[in-house]
Amino acid sequence: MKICFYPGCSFATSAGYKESTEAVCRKLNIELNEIPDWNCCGATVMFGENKLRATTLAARHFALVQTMGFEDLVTGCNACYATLRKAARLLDRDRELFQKTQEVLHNLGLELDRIPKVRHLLEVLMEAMPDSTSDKYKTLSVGAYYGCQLTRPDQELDKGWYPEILEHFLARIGFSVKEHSARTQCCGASHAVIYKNECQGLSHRIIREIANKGAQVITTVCPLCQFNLDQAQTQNNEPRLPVTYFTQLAGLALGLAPAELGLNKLLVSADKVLTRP
Amino acid sequence: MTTQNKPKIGVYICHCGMNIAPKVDVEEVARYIQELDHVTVARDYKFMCSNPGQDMIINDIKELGLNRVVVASCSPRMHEKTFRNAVRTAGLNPYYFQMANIREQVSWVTKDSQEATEKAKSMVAAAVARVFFHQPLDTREVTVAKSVLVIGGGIAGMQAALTSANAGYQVSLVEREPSIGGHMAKFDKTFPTLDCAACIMTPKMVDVLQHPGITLYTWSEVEKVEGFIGNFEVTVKKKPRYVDEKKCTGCGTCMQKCPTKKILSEFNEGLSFRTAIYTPFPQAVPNVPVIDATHCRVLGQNKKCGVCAKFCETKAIDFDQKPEFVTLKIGAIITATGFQAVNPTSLEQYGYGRFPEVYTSMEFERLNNATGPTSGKVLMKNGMVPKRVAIIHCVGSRDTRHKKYCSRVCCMYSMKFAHLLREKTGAEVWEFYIDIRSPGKLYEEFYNRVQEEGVRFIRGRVAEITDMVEDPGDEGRLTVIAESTLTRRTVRVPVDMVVLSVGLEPARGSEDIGRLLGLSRDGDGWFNELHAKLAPLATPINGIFLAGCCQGPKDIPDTVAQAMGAAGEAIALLAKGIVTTQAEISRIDPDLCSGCKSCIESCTYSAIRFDEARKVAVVNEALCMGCGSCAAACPSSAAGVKHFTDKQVMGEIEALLM
Amino acid sequence: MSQNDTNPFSAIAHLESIKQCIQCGTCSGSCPLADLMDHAPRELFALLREGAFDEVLHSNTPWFCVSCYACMVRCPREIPVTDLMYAFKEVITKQGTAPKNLKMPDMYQAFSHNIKETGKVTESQVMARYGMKHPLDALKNIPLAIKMQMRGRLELKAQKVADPKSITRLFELTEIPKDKP
Amino acid sequence: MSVYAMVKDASPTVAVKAALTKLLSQNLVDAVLVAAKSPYSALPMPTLFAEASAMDGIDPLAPAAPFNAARQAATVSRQATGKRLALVLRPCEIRALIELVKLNQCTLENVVLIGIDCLGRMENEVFLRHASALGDVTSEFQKNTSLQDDITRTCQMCEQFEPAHADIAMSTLGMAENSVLFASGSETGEALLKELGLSPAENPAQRETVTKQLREKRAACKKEVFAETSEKINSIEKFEKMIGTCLNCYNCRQACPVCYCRECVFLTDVFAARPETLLRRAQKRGSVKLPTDTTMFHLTRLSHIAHSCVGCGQCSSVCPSNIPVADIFTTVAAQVQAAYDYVPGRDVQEPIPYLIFAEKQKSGEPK
Repeated sequence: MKICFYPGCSFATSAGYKESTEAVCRKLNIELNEIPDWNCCGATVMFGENKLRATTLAARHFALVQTMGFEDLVTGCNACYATLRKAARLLDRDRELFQKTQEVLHNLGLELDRIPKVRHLLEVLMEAMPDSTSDKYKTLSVGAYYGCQLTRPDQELDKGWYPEILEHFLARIGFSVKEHSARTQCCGASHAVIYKNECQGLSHRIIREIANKGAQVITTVCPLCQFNLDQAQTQNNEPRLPVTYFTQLAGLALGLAPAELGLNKLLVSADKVLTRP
Repeated sequence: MTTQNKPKIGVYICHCGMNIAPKVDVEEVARYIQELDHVTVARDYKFMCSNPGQDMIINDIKELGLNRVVVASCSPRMHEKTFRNAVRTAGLNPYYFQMANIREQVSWVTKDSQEATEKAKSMVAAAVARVFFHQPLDTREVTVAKSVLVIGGGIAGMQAALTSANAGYQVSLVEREPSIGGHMAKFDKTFPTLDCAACIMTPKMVDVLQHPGITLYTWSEVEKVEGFIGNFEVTVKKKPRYVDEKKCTGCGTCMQKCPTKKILSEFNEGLSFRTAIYTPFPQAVPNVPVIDATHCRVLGQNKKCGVCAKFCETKAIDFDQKPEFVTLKIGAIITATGFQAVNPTSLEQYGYGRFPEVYTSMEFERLNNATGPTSGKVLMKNGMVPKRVAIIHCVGSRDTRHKKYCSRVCCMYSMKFAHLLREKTGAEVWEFYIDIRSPGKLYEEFYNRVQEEGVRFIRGRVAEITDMVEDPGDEGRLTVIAESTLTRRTVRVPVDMVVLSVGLEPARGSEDIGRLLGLSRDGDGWFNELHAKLAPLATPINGIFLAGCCQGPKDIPDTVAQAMGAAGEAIALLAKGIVTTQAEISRIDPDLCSGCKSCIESCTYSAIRFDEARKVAVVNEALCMGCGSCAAACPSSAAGVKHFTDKQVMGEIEALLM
Repeated sequence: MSQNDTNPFSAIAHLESIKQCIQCGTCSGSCPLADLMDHAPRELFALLREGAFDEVLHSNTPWFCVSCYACMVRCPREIPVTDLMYAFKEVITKQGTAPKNLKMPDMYQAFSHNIKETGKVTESQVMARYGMKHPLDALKNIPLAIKMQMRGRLELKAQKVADPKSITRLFELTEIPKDKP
Repeated sequence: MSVYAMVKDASPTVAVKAALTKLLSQNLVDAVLVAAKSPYSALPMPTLFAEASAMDGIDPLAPAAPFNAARQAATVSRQATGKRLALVLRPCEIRALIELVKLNQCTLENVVLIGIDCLGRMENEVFLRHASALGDVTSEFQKNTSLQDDITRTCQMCEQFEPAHADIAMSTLGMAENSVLFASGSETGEALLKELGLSPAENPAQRETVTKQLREKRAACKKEVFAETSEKINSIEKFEKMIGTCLNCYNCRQACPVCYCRECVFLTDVFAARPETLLRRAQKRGSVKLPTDTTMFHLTRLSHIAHSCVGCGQCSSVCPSNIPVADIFTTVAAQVQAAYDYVPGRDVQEPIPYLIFAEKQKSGEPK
């Protein structure tokens, strides 16, 4: 399988997302074609500054995807996913905006004719991952954390409030899944960086809920979610749950070594829970 | 009166008090019309519909020898009948009359006075052009079958049946469930008077059963409806009960002995179990069980069992029963198919189906009912009495993602729940509402009473119900999160139990019933009444009436009043004994007919048949409703509707385009 | 919306949807940071309906929107609350009426500036620029930054697109002229 | 699955004639309706043959068709007679015939439909001009591509040149010269092919390439015509200009195979204005163009047959005022038919859209 991949700004420096994604894709023969010369999608900032600019920053990639000959665009970051989809939706519905965007891109030497489908890496791996054949991780209980922007506002990939796709994924690849109610609760997102005190509670709520329901590990699908939940545990003594990426668990299920998957980069170490069984 | 006569048209322009005259220069219109060909006289008058107005027409017909009349006034819906009668009184065929609507279509909707006058002129001229082509039409009188069909055996259907039967007419009541009683049979108390539902309901159920004028068809469905007002032919399908109603004594031994016991009880909203042979509740009418064919070991699983048959002393069990079809001659039909509660599962944030202590209002009714799963004690699934309960209003109602309308009863029943909870458990009760809607006799007083009782009313639609707890002491409880909009604070209330006050939607299957009867439904699926204000119980199909929630959400007092009203409409029709068939019906010219059968396909009343010998389509005049579908479908104008002939319509259009 | 020409928000797409608001509070009840806002989201709609545009222009509410979209998927009138918050921020930014002591506009500004200069976002650089205005906040983050660096998670060098000028050009081409006061 | 047979080393006309002769002489059918030259004209006319010996002049592959023969076919199959008929028709004629079956105007009971690949037809005068120069236009036309450019404008935009729904389809497209492929389209067709004793064959691979190319070419032309026509009729004023030279001769109606009314409403006095009305209108507006119902006539016909229009182009061919009637009809028909996802002549069982009530129509959603 070949996919057109948009990493986003946080991918490379995140706690092993890049390493594990690349390792898993190698193992599964998925060719990751990174968009050459990608830029920042604008995240949650740019739409509050200037709609046309926000749309164009995102649409620049749509033009690039087009020259690469792909129909879909895959990203592993919820914020990128939501932002690119938002731009795609606006372009699809607003003819005037579409024309203006085309114009700006044209001035930059790019042509935009069609809008690709924006997909999340989770969807891709959901299709590509084989079912588990080993019971090695059967006793490792995982809590799936989706964050806000994977299922909202579209509610297309799954239900908006209690999605199940990640639970299905984890169960299929051989982990014990703990259901909980914090799946799509807000972690504070970018506000957590500067409103630390005010947002700390949001992350703690999530961690506490997942721990309460008996999980030993949290898994996420987004660099910012991972960062917020991971760093929130560096300052207090509450249950300390390693916050992994779903690609890291997928790598383990495929028999890859933890180091290969960048698991050493977590702030809350996963060594204990992973070596115990 | 002869049609050969040269047309002599009288035109009457109404001031309609202050409705038309201030905007339209009626005298100018009369002057203009007077000059048109074939117009003998054109007059204006303050109120044409008044006695002197009508007399003016009658006198002119007699004295001036008019043979066509046009009145320009309000809508034909309002007064066409009035003026046709006047024309008839003067000895003219009433169809030599045409009305121009210069009120709704001109004076009320046109700003500029001059423009309105011009518009009125062309509309009246068009009516004159049309009436030129009018032809005399005849109506026929048909006798009416003295019987009523009531569809649905809830409180609406039962009341409609009783009222009709008390008037001396034969009533057939069809209910698809094993017992009559409907939703009301599930309730414990009723607002605002807190009458015990069973106490006021069960006597009515028995009355229905024992009334010599009522034939009860439970566990039955309407299969086919043919015919027309006064002369419907209805086929009722009696589903196999597998129990002989005549032999069964209702002793209940079969139900005690049935080994298949773990089927979720529909009547108790899945909060308890029933057996495969069952009556939905102990007071069921008729008190004859049915066998649930999917769960029965003999019928559903092809296993040896037959325990019920073994123990039945009167040998009433009959596993070989087949559906039976009964054909009824019916004069009037009352539709009372009711509602169902909205399923709140898709409102994910309320956790219904995820959290065991989140109940729907129908579940709570049963939980609270003396005949319910807990014998009327409000208990949680762990057997404990709740200490704090939240009641959430507008679940699925007033929500464009679900039902955009207000379901009308939820505020009141929510407050009834609050009262009962306070009374029975002493629990702290929190009501989360958007607006309290209590417009009914003694309703606002009931609201005040519940406030007095210490119920906490929070104005705010609940955002979320979660089992995530802030305080370890609340472990095992649910937290209700909402903005208290009056204080602008986000409140997080830990509770033991949540009741979702779900809205109402049309009953499952009402679309099918609608199709059988030819009734139209509004965007939300409720049956359309003929007129929202002036004919709320009638439907566009003559002889079919509406009662209760099938027309829209309503509470018990309104439902009962409407049921009596619908019965009154039916009785009026039956008492008169005859109906006049419509004159404006279709006719098909055999000389023009190509025999393509397009009209037959397009006729929703099955009123056209094909004459194989002549290879042409033929209209059954008794069945035709004059809708004009055939005329639209026919390319060669062989099919047309009397009084809406091509010449008449074209004449009108020609004049308008002038 | 009101036909009043002085409504600085009148050009916003779907603004007319707020006419449908029934002030039920679902949005504020769903909002994770509602407690930090001076007005509940629904109050902004009520204020706009009253014509109290100044209140909205100076409100901190849009700046605390975290884009979790909880309000938007629950609103019983299907008002696109989150999208409106973005649009409010755009108007407020253009009008320059964001509350002076608020940290979020500075953060956004630092973020946006980083994109404009390099085409990409490098967290350390955004924090550095933001820290010029809010040095305390930046200092507080140093222990965490050290931890991150130890795990190879802190990039100090700027990530860049091949031709950063093209992104700067994109910014220029999409610049909206400031409204005259 | 279709059964295939191939006849080689005979001109298509000869091969078809041999097959039809066999059908008649072996009493496999009682009569054959097929286009044939008459002693008086080179133009082939629909002709009903009961004797094989009379079939000398048949010319079903001629690029000419003064009629859409569906009308004639419907005349002979109006009622089942107990006799078995073979109808040799062009694809557009078969489609029209199927519409007429749906409209109860004829029956396919005891009818064998024989379809032929159609490369298009010429206007009559063009055909006659070529005939006087070349003699045998048919065989020249089959191989000469420049002659093939002389077909009517409507034929140039026809993508349905292969016979669907025929019991037996005879194909020349993509075949070697002097080869004809016979394919069965039904059990009846299969049985008849067996009786004819032709040598079995495979469906040649190159056929698909050739038909695909042709279809693309036709589609491009169609797109052009639709675009041009849509622009010309997108307002009532423009539409009236388009039909400005109409003489109310009703030729188009007469030539239309799916206009099936026994008596046309325009022959009745429904639309005939009263003299006083005309005078009053003239007084009011200064003048009235007569007759007044020209626009009404075309709009009525559009509304009556847009769903069933098979795009045969006969209406344009017969117009004495050279109004591109078929352009208008095919352009409008394409939109109507797309709205209802309806293809006239696709399936006898498929009801005509205005007689059914689809859920989607109710809510007014586009499909």
